[in-house]
Amino acid sequence: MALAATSVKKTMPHTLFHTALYASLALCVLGLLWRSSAWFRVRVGPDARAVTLSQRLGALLRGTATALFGARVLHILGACFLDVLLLRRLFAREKPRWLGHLLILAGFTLLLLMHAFEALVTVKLFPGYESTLAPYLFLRNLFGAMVVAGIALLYFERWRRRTGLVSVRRPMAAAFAVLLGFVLATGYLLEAHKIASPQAFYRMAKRYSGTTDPGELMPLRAVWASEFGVAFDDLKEPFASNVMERGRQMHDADCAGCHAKPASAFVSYPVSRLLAPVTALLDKGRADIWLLYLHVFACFLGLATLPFTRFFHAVAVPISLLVNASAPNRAFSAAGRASRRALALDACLRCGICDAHCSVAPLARHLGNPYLLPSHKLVATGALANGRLLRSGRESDGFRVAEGAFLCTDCGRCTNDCPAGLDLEDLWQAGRGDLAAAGLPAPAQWVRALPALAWAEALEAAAGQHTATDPDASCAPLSADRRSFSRCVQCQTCTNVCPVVAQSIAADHRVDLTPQKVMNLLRLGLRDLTLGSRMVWDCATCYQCQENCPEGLRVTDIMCELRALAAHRLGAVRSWKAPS
Amino acid sequence: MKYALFLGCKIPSRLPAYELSTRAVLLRLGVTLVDLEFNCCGYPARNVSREAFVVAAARNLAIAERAGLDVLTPCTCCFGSLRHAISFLEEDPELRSRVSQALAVEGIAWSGKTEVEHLLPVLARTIGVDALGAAVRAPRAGLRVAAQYGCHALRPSNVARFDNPLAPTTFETLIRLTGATPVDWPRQLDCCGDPLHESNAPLSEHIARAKIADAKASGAEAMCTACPHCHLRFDSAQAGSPKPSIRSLLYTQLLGLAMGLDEKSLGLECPESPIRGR
Amino acid sequence: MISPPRIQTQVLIIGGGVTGTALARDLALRGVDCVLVEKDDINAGASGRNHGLLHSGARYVAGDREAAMECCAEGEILKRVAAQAIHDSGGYFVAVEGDDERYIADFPLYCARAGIGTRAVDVATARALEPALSDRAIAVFEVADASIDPFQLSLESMAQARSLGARLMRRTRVVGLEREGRLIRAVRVRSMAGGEDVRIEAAQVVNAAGAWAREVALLAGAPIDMTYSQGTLLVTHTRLASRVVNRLRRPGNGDILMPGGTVSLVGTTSTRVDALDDIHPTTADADLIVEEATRMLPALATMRFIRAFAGVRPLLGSPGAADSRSVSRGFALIDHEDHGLDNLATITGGKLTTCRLMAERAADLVCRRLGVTRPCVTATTPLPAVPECEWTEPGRSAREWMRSHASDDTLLCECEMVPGSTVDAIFDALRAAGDTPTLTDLGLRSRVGKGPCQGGFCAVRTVAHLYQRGDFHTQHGLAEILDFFGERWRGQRAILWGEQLAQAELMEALHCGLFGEELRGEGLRRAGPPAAPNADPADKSSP
Amino acid sequence: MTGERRNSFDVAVIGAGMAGMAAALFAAQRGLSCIQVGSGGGVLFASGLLDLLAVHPAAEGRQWQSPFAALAALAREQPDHPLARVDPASIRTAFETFVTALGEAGLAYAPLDERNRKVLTSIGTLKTTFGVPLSMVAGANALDALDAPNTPNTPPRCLLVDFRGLREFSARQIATTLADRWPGLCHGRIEFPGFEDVPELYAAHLARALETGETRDRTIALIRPMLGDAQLVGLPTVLGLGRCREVHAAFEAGLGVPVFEIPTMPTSVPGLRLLGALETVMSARGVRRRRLASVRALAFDANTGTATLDLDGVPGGERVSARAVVLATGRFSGRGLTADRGGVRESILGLPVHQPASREAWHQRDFLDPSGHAINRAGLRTDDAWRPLDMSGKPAWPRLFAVGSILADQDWMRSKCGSGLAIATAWAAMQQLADQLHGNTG
Repeated sequence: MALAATSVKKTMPHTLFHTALYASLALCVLGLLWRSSAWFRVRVGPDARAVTLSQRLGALLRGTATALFGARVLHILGACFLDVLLLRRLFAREKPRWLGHLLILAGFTLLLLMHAFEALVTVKLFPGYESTLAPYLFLRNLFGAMVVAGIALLYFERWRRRTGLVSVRRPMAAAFAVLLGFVLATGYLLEAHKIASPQAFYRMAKRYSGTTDPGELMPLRAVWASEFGVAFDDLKEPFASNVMERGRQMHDADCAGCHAKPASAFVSYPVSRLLAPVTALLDKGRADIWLLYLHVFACFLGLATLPFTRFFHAVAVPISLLVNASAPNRAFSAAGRASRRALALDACLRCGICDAHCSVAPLARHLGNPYLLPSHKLVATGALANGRLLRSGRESDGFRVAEGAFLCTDCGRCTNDCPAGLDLEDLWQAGRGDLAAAGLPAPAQWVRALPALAWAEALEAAAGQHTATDPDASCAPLSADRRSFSRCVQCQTCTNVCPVVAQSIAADHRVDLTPQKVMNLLRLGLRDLTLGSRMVWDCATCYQCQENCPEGLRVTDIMCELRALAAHRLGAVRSWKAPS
Repeated sequence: MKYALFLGCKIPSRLPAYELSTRAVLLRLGVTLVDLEFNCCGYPARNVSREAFVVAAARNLAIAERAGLDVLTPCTCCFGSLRHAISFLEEDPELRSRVSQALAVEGIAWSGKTEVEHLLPVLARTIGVDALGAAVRAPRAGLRVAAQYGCHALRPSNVARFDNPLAPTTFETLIRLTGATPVDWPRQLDCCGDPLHESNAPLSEHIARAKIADAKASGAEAMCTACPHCHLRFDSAQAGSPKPSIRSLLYTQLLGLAMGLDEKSLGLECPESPIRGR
Repeated sequence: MISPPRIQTQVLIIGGGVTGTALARDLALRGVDCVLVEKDDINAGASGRNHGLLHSGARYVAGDREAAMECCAEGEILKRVAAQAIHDSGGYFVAVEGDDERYIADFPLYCARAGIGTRAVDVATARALEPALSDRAIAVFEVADASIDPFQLSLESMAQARSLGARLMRRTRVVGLEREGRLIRAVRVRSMAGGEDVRIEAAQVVNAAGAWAREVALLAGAPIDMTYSQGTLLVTHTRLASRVVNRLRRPGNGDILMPGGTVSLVGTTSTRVDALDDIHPTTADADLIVEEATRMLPALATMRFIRAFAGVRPLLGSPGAADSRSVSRGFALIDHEDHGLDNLATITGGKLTTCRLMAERAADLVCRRLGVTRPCVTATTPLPAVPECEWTEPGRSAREWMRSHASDDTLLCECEMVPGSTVDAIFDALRAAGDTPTLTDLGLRSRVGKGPCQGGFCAVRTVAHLYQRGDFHTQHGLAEILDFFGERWRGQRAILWGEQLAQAELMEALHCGLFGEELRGEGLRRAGPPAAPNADPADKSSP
Repeated sequence: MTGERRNSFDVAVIGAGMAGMAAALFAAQRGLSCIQVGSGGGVLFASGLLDLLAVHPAAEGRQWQSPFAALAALAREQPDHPLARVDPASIRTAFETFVTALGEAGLAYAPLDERNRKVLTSIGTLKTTFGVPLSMVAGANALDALDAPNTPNTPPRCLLVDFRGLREFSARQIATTLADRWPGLCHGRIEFPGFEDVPELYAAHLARALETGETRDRTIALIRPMLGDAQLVGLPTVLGLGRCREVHAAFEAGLGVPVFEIPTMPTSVPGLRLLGALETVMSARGVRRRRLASVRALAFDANTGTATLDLDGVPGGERVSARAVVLATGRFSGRGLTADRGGVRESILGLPVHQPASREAWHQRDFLDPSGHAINRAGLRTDDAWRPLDMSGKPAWPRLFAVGSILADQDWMRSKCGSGLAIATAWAAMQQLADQLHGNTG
């Protein structure tokens, strides 16, 4: 019964404690194994599909070996200290968030060591340690407070830096925060109750001074009432000085060895004062016991569920950071990259820093498509990789994910800003590969799956469905207005100056129309025939036609419009898999 | 002279040398560059929603406007997008009001005060050929380059207001200032093929190669570019091609060298490039 | 002396319009041998110069109930047997502010009495479905109007008739009737291509010459009371409405808008004319139509028009009748027996919608006279579709082109997207029938030259293509261009303002300014008829 | 460099057709600062041939060997014809200046002499014209030889070559159409190298392709076997765009016989060449271009003696001022004149337009009526100084000039005098304009 605070020894049946402890421990370990195994199972990107599990494990071993015995070992140690412990990347970007994380990290770790593992750690390091002695009373409260402050700060930051962008929903994160809060709360309450509890006093008195007779203990009680905050309901201050004097002698004889004044427990002590009125009640209900149970089992629960909550990033992020440090980016093999991508899916904190700085964030906001934002894109990429996205069968999701993936400009800001140091650009590239393989390639590609006429007929078949949302007026004002092409005199200058038509001389990249024919189809009222045409999608927007049109037609602007219109209308009529 | 520098997405991630050399050259010429948190110029959204495109572009303009600065961009594509957004906003009051609402969410607004300038005209006109000429210390005599304007710098001319789109001279003038010689090449005003790369890669390659071959046949030793898209397209089109390729050289690098700036500060790593001139 | 060449047949039909061709088909289906002579080409007259409206009959309910009921019945029949030539668009009758309230109120009653189905549509719904409708519309009724392609109808009728043995003589005019007692012994005809006259000896002669029926009858010394009413239509640059839109009032000027596939046709006018040569739309007609129709469809005020055309309605009745609109649009079958003739019949008047019925009645008479007992089957026998007769349908060519085309096929007419293969098909079909095809024939059988350029560009490409095929030699092709333009131009004069005037100016700059086609002296003289394709000695192409 | 934010000029030329370009060029030649508004689209419809005056009187369709003789006749019989109002010496100088400028911009013309030339057209007619591009002149020379009196020569053997897929050009058509006029014409068809799989060819794309040596050599190699005893070769206008001279020379060297181009149906290569050359001229002469802009409003201030132009089509709009304005907006396709059902009006200022009484009188019944359509003679009437007249018959503004096809009392399409009209009137008006400005400046 090495692990566990002394107080537990006194109150909890060993077997129960142990079974619970080992069960949750086992769950935790299994969970960790399962989660981390995903780093070798999950495949993001076409190249990842090419590598086998053994290759990836091999890459892991090789990587570790070179890391440990290679030249970069110092580099890695540095990363260990600066990146992992001091959260350097976060410090460089957002100081308040960094502080929040640091508080939680430090507070939690110290509580774990000093309090949870006291018998294992503290007692060994500090002979004569007693949880009820100064400064431990104070420190325990302090560490707890750090964690609470950290959480509060993070939530405050999130609120303060809200960007108007939807952020990824993270139910487990909240659940875990609640659990953590619960552990701390029960801890504080337990402590507070014990401070104020007469029953606790009597039990101690019985054990150490052998008597429980109130009269006999009167002086000691007086001292504990006035200086240790025990809430005796039968005593009233002030006490006579001689009584106090006596009491102090008894205290020094029996108690002082283990008990410092609790006022240094700057959280629990005030709480105990608040509890005073109801202490008797709590005593009757043996609050000391059930609070302890709650506290301990909450800890176990946390332990058991840790791999499945967001707290898992506490494991994944350091590993990710160390992996980054272990080798320069380009040095990773295909297998290595594959594992790294899978790891990245777990290591994302959903902190939203990337979203805030994303170059296409305004587009995401205006198009109402969160999948343009890195954090959402990462979730979708994961979902696509393990098949959830398309199993969900929600076509619209498929589109929006694809739209997000292909509107990304690869500006690399997200990768630069990621506190976990994830190589997101690599992830996006891989994700696009997966989308294409899943039948969700870039619009310019899926349009090619059918000839222009087939698209037109698909549109006619779906006529009525799209008319409601047909954005012609706002998104295609030119092609919807005959005045913008009625001046065309069929002179074909647009085609003569078009580099695309001029160069599309090989069958493999032939365009099916010419700019002039597109304008003419508009005149013929056959606009739908143009939406899926190669000419419209292969227009290089070089503006030669528009610059040279003798009649001042805005040919290129119309081409752009037609693509936008096509993306909208063909997207609506097309099943989420590319037609074949 | 003070501008908000609009780098766009391509330069920082794919062509840092352009940022380096632009900053280095303009610093030497006494131009102050301010960095604001801009977003994508909006170009990719043109094929999805005209309005979203304009909103994205207008947000950048509004941010510059809030800082009371004109925008200077070395990216021809971004230049075109931002200018286009302005013309759309000006021709379509409905669009304008919808965009204003979208911007109001962030408490910013577009009123049209901010000018959008491309690097080349700023060098040629605002700073002026005299100032540039004076700054040139080490002319790259004998170097023959093919000036690649980039479509969106020139066309449509009413939107770009850059130069005569059929017979431009700005770039040639700037090249002569460095002592280098601009060659006359038939396909100069053609597209580089970059916008097609996603939709029709073979065609895009074909277009790029045709231009490169043309420039080479016209005696150019380097493609002189002022747009990351053209620049990278030329490089990638030549990557792995058997024929001896001609490298693409950013104008800012050429100018920087002529001004005697060191190659490192211009992001020029390979010293044996033909750009040293004779 | 040698007697002129003779042709013998049971029935000679004079006139290759919708009635004549329908009659030829009707007779052929009854096993009667017939010859059809046409002085110009299929549907060259009013049959090809109307709005192609398959009347529900509602237009005539008030003034001419009989005609209305005929239309109603025939419309339904044609929709069954000639579906391929019909686009069942449905139609609206629309009244706008200021129109006669009484007529609006009575209209449904009139229709009910004539047994014509109508349904009142509320104005808002109608404008949602037809946004071009004026916001001043006050009443809308839906009727079963449809659009029909008269060219396809006649070409396919004639094609079937020929497959059953009927003979067609195009560009052949009647120059004389040899009368003997109560009979016409023979009819002398003369081909425009030259050559000597031909005597056609027929047991029965049917005069289906439409507006020219009076002249033909006069050759037989049989006077007919006929008046001519010219109707003009305008063709818009882009299509304005998907349905037929009629003005809800007594028939008047500019009160019909027809869907013409990719364009709209708007008309008509009704002007009394006395001479039949040189029928052409006038600027006054155009103005009248635009001003009237704009009240129903305001967009017409700014619309670009690409063409106008005029046809002559043959109306039976005394020239005395004041307003030619008041004359019945019903048809008349004249047996000429009181003119002392037993084997001549004249079928005229009527309308496109009733052409089948007119043919049936005429055929019945002829068969009675011939003692043929086979009944008419055209009301039930579907009209077989013939591929090379379908290229007149607007927009069809574009879709076909997008569906698929041979890798070496090219578009000759860009406006209407007519490819070389179509031109080849039409020319080859005509040659197969022993004809010598011309550019104008092509224009009648396809959409070539019917787009905004009105032949300015496509004629040049088409002629180059045909020279290359060997269809044209020496200066013949250029002469063809001139004829083609001449024909197109007749439809241009009246609507040349705004953008179409700019287009016409461009065309003149090209064909006069550059090609100097008006200077026939230099290198460009009319040549004889085109020779058949042959080997070309000057051809140096390496095989 | 254009685009500079300068906004006051000596001359504003409205219109960028032949007349506008000529006016801007002549203004720049005279050292006047000049801004020019207009797309230049009109030039794209040009054939590259510079007519001066070929037919007079139009109704008789009489064609003239010497344009200057024709001008003299015109001056006698139609003194109010714009061309008749410019003295022949100036016309010659104007043409020389114009052609020289084009030559500097890479578009070379054959030396101008006193006579008109004949050239083949793509449909097989012969066109009488004055200024012939170098790349087309060999054909004209051959036709001269054909017509030359007292030469017992057999007509020169000439091979006409076309390309499969170039829809508007059939060598066979030209050969057979002109068979009796020019015996010895033969024709051949080849696949354009590199475009074997392309169904529809566009002349400009071929022209561009021929500017690269490889395609050029392969094409020449395909033609050589067809040569036979041909003494010259005719091709559609595909011999390069900006590099026309170089490509043409390469073909003549490669085939060893004179080679000439036959103008194809506009819009095509000749128009693109001409526009390219003219824009180069404008750039080189420092003429500010506003290609895609149009003049929304034009106002004159009598006190300052300057005109203010408000431009549309430029984001944010633009306002420029000029001391003199040249109206070269052309006719209906140039949109200098606007016609609706009611009549014709001048598009910018609503100046009075001399026109037929009614629309019915605008056009003849026959499209190709030799005497031409009355509407073609409609247009602006000016005083002797080329200043358009207002309602009162006085110049609308002291320094507003009108040049080119917008002028009344001419039918350039029938008289074949389009370029002549443009260049000559631009020159004459610019002379007046310069005098006016200098007169003002002292």
